[in-house]
Amino acid sequence: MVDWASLLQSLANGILIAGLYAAVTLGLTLVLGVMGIVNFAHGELIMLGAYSSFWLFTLLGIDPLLSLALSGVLLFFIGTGIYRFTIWPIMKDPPLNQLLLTLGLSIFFQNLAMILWKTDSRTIITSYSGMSLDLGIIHFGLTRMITFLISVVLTVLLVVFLSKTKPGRAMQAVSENNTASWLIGINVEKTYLLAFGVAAALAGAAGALVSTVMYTFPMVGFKLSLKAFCILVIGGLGNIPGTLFGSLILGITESFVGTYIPEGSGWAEGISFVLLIVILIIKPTGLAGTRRE
Amino acid sequence: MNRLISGKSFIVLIVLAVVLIFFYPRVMDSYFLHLTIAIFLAMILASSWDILARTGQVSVGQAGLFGIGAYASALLYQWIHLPPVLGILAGGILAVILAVGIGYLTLRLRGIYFSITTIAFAEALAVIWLMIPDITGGAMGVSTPPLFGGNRILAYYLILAILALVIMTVWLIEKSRLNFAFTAIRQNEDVANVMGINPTRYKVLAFMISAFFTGLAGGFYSHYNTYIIPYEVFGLNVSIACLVMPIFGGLYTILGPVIGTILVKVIEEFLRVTVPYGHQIAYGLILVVVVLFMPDGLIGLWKKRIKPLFLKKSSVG
Amino acid sequence: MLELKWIDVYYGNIQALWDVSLSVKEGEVIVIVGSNGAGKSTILRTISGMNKIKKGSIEFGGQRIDLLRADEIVRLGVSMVPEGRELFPRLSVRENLELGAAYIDRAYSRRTETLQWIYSLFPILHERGSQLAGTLSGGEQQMVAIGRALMSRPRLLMFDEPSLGLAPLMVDEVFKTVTKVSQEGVTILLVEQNVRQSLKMAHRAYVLENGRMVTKQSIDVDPEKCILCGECVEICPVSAIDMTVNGQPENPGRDLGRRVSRKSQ
Amino acid sequence: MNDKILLSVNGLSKHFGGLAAVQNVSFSIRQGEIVSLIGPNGAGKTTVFNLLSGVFSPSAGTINLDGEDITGKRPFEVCQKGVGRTFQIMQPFPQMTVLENIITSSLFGRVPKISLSQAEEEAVELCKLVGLGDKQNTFPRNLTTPGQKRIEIARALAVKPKLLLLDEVMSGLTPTETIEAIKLVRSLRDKGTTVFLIEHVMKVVMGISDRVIVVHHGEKIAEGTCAEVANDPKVIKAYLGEHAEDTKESMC
Repeated sequence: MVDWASLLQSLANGILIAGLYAAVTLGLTLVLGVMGIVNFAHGELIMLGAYSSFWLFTLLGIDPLLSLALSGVLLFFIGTGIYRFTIWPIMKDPPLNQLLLTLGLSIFFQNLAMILWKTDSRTIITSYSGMSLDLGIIHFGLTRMITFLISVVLTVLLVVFLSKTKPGRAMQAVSENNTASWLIGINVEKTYLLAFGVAAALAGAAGALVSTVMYTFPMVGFKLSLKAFCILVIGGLGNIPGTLFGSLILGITESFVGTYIPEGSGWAEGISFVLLIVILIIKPTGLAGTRRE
Repeated sequence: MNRLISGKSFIVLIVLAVVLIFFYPRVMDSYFLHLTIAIFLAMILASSWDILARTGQVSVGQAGLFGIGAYASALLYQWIHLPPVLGILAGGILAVILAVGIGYLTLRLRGIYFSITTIAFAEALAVIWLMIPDITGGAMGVSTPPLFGGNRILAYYLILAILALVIMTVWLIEKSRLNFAFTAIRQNEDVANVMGINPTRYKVLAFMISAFFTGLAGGFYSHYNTYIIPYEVFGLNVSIACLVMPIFGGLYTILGPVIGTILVKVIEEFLRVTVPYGHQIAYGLILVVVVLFMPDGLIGLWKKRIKPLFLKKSSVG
Repeated sequence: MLELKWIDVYYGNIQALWDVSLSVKEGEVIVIVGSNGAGKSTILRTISGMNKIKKGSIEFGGQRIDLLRADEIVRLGVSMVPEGRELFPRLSVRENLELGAAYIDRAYSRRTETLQWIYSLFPILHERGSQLAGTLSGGEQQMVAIGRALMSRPRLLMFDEPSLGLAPLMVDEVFKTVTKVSQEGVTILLVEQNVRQSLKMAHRAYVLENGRMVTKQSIDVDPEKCILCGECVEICPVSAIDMTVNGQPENPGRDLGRRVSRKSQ
Repeated sequence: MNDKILLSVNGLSKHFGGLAAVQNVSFSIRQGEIVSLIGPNGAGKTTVFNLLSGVFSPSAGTINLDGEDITGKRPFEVCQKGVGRTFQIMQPFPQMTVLENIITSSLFGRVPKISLSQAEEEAVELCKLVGLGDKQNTFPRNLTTPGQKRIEIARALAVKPKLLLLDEVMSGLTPTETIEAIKLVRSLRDKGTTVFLIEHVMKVVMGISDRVIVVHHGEKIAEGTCAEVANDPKVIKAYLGEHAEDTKESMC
């Protein structure tokens, strides 16, 4: 016998968390799509976003859902700085150098966060933290619902930016064909800078969302970036619809595992790895095929 | 790819061996002996990571193999009281078996996807270990009997022997046809393939060798430390340490990983006493600096910048 | 209009061009011929800013351009139709064309007018306007590539092997287009292996071999007869001709130079 | 030359996405022949080589080498069966010396059981054969284009191939070097290696090939001796478009 209420509930939970995952992954997708780099430090940018939101709330009392924009702006500048001083010099290097560099940045920021803020897990408790919405048989935490909606808004904004604005179109052009982009008068290097900045800003905003629904601690970005890699691989690397699809698959699977398997919430943490490994094994060529040179 | 070992370096080797075997453990106090053992352990990890790197594959999940080695010997002792030395060996063998499986599945992938899969692999093992505490001991970890009843000097000899074995293996690889296969695959896999080299086979072989020594190191660690927890042995820190040390020292050389390890460990030891958290920040910085400014590591820096200075001086004077 | 003086170009550590000089005057059609791997494409890539020079200088309209970025050079009015076309395969034909003008201010303001002009040159592109560029045939893709370059309203248009991989009829079509574009007042620099046909429309030609100019000056072109050997089907590198004609000359370049000067007397 | 068929290719096709790069190509090569594959730029010649050496697996058709079906075999297997090839864009291993580049090939080629010292001896011999005797210990980046082509040829020879695939090894050579290269190819054939080459330099093609195969748009349009092919109207059209008449006799 199927318990429809619990099925629907866990489906809904999965979709809500998928929204957050999508927000977490979008920046990674953008950087991979436009620059061809898998940014291992993306998680740490999210972590910095989460901390900035936490401190803005704790010290100045700014609501995380408002400080989202501030975190985004802050991370935009951090991101462009990182690009200009570390990634720009090695853009033409082989991919393994880029991997090692971003991995180095990731380790650096993780440990910097530990030095600055210790390894404590921190939470934000707002006036609406405990509230929930009831829709007949299923119900949601209000915070989760809001983070989901904001994630949707972020995604829509990104899509509009990419398709309707000049710099956004330039990013699309660069991701399709780097050589041709130079030839039609796009400053590809500036586009890279902007793409990395926008991705970092998205990470900052996603970090602010993370700070409201999860613990904030130095390794939070690393844990999330592993999930993001998984989503990236499910979604076929570097495109937005794929990212949304991958987020849904991961979110819903995690939610079902959490509901239906004994001690499922623990196992759910491992689902992303299993999915990642399985998909890489099933279609290694399909993945490689989607990347340009 | 140098030829035979020269007479001069042979003498240096003999002297080094005598010092390390007879002299060193007797003069050093307990703290330094402990530190030396830790450094040797790290050297094993660094050198065995470098073996895989010679095929152009960057593993970011050596912790998975290290942890398997550690837990294999710890659990085998708990279950059947397997003597620690055999347990360590079992750890190495299990790591190899795991590497064969993972290797055949993922080494067809190129570069970055292999790296991502290895991280996922190590993290997945950590999740599994936490979730089946009945078998693994869970988050509380497992304690193991001390190696040789806690005799540090004997432990020192054991790790020295394993290290010697690793270095010798690397040396043999450098002298054999394997070196040509590994190097060819690293420099251009497609061309290597057309020249009759089966890339997957040699990559898996390199991964197996690498896994064996990493597993041995894990087994040694579990008995030497007498206590292991999943968070530590499967942790990202181990994986990162494995790759930072050889990259810092200089890749694809015998000396590179050794020198890199010594320096990284000294820096880490210094930071350990000065900052309470986050002393691995040095690892991150080293990676960034190496990639940006010294792509061939310390060895490359020595050969390109420092050695010519001396040569110039002597030729002028 | 365009002047290259003694340029050296390297790919990493490997030198690709040695002391290459050439000049293009307003309104001319200039061809660079040479065998595969002679460095023809490298010259075009270098002019358009994709490769940097180690030595020498490049001037366009009296201004040094060798230190500019590729996008700045396009804005000055130097466009290239690259080898292999390099379209945006997942965008439509129209989007590809529009992108050609989107990032160049002086072209953007005239984009509708230019688009009409291109559609009149290539009516088929009008029909295929909403089709994805990646799904077109080779010849149609080549037209999109030319059209996209024209959208930037170039003063100098460079073609990198436009006939590559096209059917003969299509090749004719492409060369006719090049002539048409030239008649519209655009100066043209062309790189080709299809010597015979490209020489037919060229005013002058340069011969490149192993990264060096075979002759210091350009050679004049007799449209009726391929001056290089008068009998070959594709480009016969000078080496091959001399080998059979003259046995083993010690310096093929000099030999060709002699023949060229004889021709022009 | 004898009548034993070394390579036979039947109905070979390769599609990339919707585009057919090679379409229904069939031909065979006898042991000891020198055969040229020609065609306009982009006709699919290199794709044919990539199919023969296992770099691509064919969408349809079979490839048979010395009585063995090698269709769809991976490149290292094809190599071990006896196919050696060069690359049009030279791809030496950049961090190995010239000699090491060639040793690598000797070690893992068709007869992979040889020892390191044997491989080294062979490589030294090959270096001399292709004229790199004095450049053994330099790195490929210090060589000129023709020098790097020599590495390519030596590496392809080092696998001791039954069938040698040469992809435009003569373009960009000086006349003296071209003559040397032609002599080299002839001497290889005399030693029993069958040679299949892609060439642009028409004089070279006509000078050394026993037979010529012409491809255009991925399809074989002609096959035969030099003279036969040169007078084939389809070939002339493929090369010259509509303005073909005046050059009909010039090919040979």
